[in-house]
Amino acid sequence: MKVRVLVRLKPGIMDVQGAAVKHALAGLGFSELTDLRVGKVIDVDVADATPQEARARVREMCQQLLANPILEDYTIETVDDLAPHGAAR
Amino acid sequence: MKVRVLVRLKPGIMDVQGAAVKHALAGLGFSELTDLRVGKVIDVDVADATPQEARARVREMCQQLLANPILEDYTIETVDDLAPHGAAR
Amino acid sequence: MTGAEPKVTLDLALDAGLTAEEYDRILTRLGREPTYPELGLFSALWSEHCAYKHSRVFLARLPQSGPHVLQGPGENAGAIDIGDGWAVVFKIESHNHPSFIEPFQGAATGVGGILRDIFTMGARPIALLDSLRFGDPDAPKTRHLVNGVVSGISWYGNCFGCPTVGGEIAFAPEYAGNPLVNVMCVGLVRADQIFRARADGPGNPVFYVGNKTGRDGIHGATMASATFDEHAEERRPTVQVGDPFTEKLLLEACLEVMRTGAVVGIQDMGAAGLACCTSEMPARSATGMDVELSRVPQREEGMTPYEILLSESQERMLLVAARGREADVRRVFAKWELDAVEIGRVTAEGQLTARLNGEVVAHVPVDLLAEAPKYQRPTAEPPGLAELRAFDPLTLPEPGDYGAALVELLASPTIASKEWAFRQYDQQVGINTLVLPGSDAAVLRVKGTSRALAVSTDGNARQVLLDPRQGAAMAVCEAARNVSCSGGEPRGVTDCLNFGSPERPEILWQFAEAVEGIALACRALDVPVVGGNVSFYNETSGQAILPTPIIGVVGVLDDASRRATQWFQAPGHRVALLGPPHVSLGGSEYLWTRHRRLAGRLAPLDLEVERRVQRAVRAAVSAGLATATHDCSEGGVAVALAEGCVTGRELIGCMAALPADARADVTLFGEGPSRVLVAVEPERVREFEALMAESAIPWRWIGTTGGDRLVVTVGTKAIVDVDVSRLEGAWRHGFERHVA
Amino acid sequence: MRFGVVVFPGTWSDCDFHYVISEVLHQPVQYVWHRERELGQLDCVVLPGGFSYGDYLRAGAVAGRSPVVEALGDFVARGGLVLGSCNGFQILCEAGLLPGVLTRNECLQYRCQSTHLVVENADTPFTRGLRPGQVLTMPISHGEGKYYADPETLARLKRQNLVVFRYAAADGSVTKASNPNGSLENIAGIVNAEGTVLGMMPHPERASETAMGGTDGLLMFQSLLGSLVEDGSFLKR
Ligand SMILES: Nc1ncnc2c1ncn2[C@@H]1O[C@H](COP(=O)(O)OP(=O)(O)O)[C@@H](O)[C@H]1O
Ligand SMILES: [Mg+2]
Repeated sequence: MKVRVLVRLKPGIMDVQGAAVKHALAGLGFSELTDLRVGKVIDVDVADATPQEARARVREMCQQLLANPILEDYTIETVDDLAPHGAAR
Repeated sequence: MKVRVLVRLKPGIMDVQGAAVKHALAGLGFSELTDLRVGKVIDVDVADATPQEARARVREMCQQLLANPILEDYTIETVDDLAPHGAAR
Repeated sequence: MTGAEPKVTLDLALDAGLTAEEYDRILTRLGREPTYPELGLFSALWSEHCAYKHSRVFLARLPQSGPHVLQGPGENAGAIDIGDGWAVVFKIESHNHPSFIEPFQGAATGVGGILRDIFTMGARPIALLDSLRFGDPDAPKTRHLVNGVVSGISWYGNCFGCPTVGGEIAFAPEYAGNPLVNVMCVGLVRADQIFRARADGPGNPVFYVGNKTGRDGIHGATMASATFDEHAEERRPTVQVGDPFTEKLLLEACLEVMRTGAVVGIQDMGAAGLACCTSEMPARSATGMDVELSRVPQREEGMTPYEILLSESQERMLLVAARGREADVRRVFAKWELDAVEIGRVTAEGQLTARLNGEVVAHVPVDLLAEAPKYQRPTAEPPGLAELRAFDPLTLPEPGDYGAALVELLASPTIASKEWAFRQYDQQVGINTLVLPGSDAAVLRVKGTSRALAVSTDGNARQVLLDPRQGAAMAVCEAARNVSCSGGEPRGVTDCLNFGSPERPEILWQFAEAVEGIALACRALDVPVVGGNVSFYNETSGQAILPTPIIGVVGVLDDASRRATQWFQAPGHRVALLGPPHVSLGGSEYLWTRHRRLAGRLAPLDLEVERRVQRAVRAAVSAGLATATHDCSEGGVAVALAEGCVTGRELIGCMAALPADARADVTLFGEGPSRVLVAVEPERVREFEALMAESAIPWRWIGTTGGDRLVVTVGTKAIVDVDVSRLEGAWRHGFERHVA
Repeated sequence: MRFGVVVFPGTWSDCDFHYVISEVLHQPVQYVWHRERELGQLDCVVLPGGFSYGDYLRAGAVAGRSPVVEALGDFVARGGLVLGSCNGFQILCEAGLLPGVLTRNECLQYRCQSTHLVVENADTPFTRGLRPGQVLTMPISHGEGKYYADPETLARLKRQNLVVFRYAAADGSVTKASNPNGSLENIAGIVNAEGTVLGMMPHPERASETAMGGTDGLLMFQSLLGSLVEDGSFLKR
């Protein structure tokens, strides 16, 4: 079961890296960006699990290790969450 | 227009981060993972653009800066790609 | 054999980088056509990068032995005895091609490779130095490369935990298509516990240890043996990715397993990976090896024998253990959570036998693999060189304002402070660094002894272009002089020779002359070359880099507390200029910065004077007479004085007077060998004068430190009179301004 | 005083701490492997600098969940002292033994340089020999040293006087220019409410010998030794 975890900085936290990338893009002429933030995507493959089981396990992983609750929020996605033509792997 | 870019290492490239995280999770008892890879998610907000326009612009940004073509592949997603109940923002 | 593999033909061999004659030689020796994996073995091991085909005949000229040499060239690194039972192991390596393709990972894996060369000898790495060359500092591409390379070095070295204590960064348009990333590493080991890359004792087990094998870097060695063209981008899939964390574990595991006594020999899997180790190790021991490739830990599925043999995945070693001690090896690597898999045995037959699931896929004599043909190709002086040398810089106008000219020179990115780079490097881990980056040489203590090591890397390619023999000799002298300035006695040299294609006679001439120059200087200074690296084919679309030999010198201070740094310590100290008066604007930084000219003649080099000057400086430092010592290099005596004023913690001015025996720009900015500034406390002036008289070298007092201006009088005119804070500003921001 | 220096895969200041404690301070010291849970025989545990587990996910994240760090809870509850420097500080925060988190330097680059620290809390076993306002010189070496805590936590740190060091100028003034990594309010080191767990980004072990350019780090070790009272327990705040 393939599961995708998105770990992103919480809204209030300043994203220095994102700001730097946004600045660099503006320098290349991409000045239409109103916002840019950088986070992590963690693609995991969980053996022998239903989507529900996999989600639950991955949530535990996030709580225990993958995200730091002081700084980060996480979102868990499975294929279900993507539209049929989706860009998922 | 909100666009999400997923930047991931190309398949053959060693994922140092992913291997370390997988190992650490196994140490915490999550031994059911058959694979784990770490990439970047870049959330951008493009002013005044249709999904098509935004996609095209963001593709250019990926080619010029956001992804390192030697090491990384990228996927661009807009809200369209996510199912209605989706985990999108 | 694996069905998918192509049949080997002459065309395929040519594609693999072998010549028709070489292929013939293989056919004759084998008595049959090689298999596809076998062709891969020859292609990699007979590549220029692995085999030094075009350079070996010349390198034989270098002095390689001496009373302190414990290991000369031919092993993973050289080793020198430093007393008290300790030895230093050191070597310099290039990672030019990979760094151009992917600056961050290229530079990072360059650091990883040289670290392994050091710890595979049993030494703990204690210092790194990086010598870098880039194109025009104002080009956006250059900024991208500098940032990528510096952060790659920073990431790998810092994460691994070895301090980066020195190096250099210079710019010239010739490096635009081919930047240079040379990294030197120095390690410490007990003199009687050096390990070597041998496969002695038929029957001994062969272990694969470290990271898993993937498809990365296949053909790295062949790539480093070809010039770049417009298709360079297409070669990208060969890029390797570094893992400094695993390297750190590999270091600890290797040093620990060595202490158990279970290790017979060990070699790092660098260029040409497993193929290289399984042939070179037995070749050194007149044995053979029989390995089962399916046992090699693999990161990807379906790898072919060819790929497994030639992969250049990082952080791996091949280890030959003593039979019966397998458990020790497994236990130590398990502790560090690394793979250690027995993949075969040492044999007596002198063959490398590689199998896949028992079936033989390669069976080749190791001596044939390890002994590539040697070539002595024709050399010819480059046309136009005589003309270039004949240029007279005095035909150019003098600067109107000498103070402004000095400020401009200090701000040139080649001379200006490199702090922007080295503050990204951990300089202190290991708590040995007594002199941090920023002085002529870095100094590291040897714990448990009174001794210290001094290290420096240098090379001035402009001088080498104009006169390869003398320019290369001057590079040896400068690196050694930097070490001497800190108080260290030069003990050993490692050299990284970066040149264009040796198949071009004028390039090979540069190379041959440069090697000769290094040999002459090393003989005169009595320092052997114990290891090094040749990087040819540094060209893009027919444009070769400047001929760039980089010289690394390691020296020893018997008393670590008797050392010197380049900045003035206090006002009121007398400043002496040691060395001959000869200088020239030919090939100087001044001529380039101000007039964009690279031409002219070099000032003469007298190796005997050089030797005596260095001895005199060391004597002054070890007698505690020198409060500062600074080598005069790029920018001449004026820049050296300014650096004395601005590079320390406090700014200190100086009043200096120089004789008016040439045009003032020559006097101030002219470059010449064997010249050193020394500052002396007023109370010790007599003693110093006596020492100089004994040393039989040309020297003179030229000034006194103090005040907040640098004033230089030539003849009777004070032609430089600048506030030191203005000099400092130019020097401090001149580099960063271009790259940040 | 019996010291233990923890070794994680990827730690590199372990040898430096060991050297300073044994060769400069002449105190008994042993390495503690990261799988160890038995710390009873020690008075002070040092979590040194380095890149534990490569710091590949977040600095200190994996080490913060290792057996030895789990055992630190009990060790601290029994009155043991913990000093985390550099990666050690990151690990303490990740483990929740100290509040807040250390994030990527604001300049987005690694920084190895000398810094000045102004002492704010001289009422811990680690700083008892110092006085508030005193300026120390100590190097930093890290890529992720920007301290962050939410506003409530920050308010609590200040209310309880738990900020031990701030980055400062040579005269002790806390300025933006003297902040090498963008840390919240220039915070360089904090302590737990009991004063027994200190986390700091700078490297005291690199400033413990004249030959290494300064001995301000040694003052901290000397404070520690001075805090040990005869019955083997520590002076409480
Ligand atoms: N890339 C670098 N990495 C580390 N240190 C560097 C680097 N470049 C220059 N340095 C340091 O900066 C100082 C000045 O370098 P350089 O201008 O080459 O001096 P010199 O001419 O005396 O050799 C030296 O201490 C050198 O080690
Ligand atoms: Mg130099």
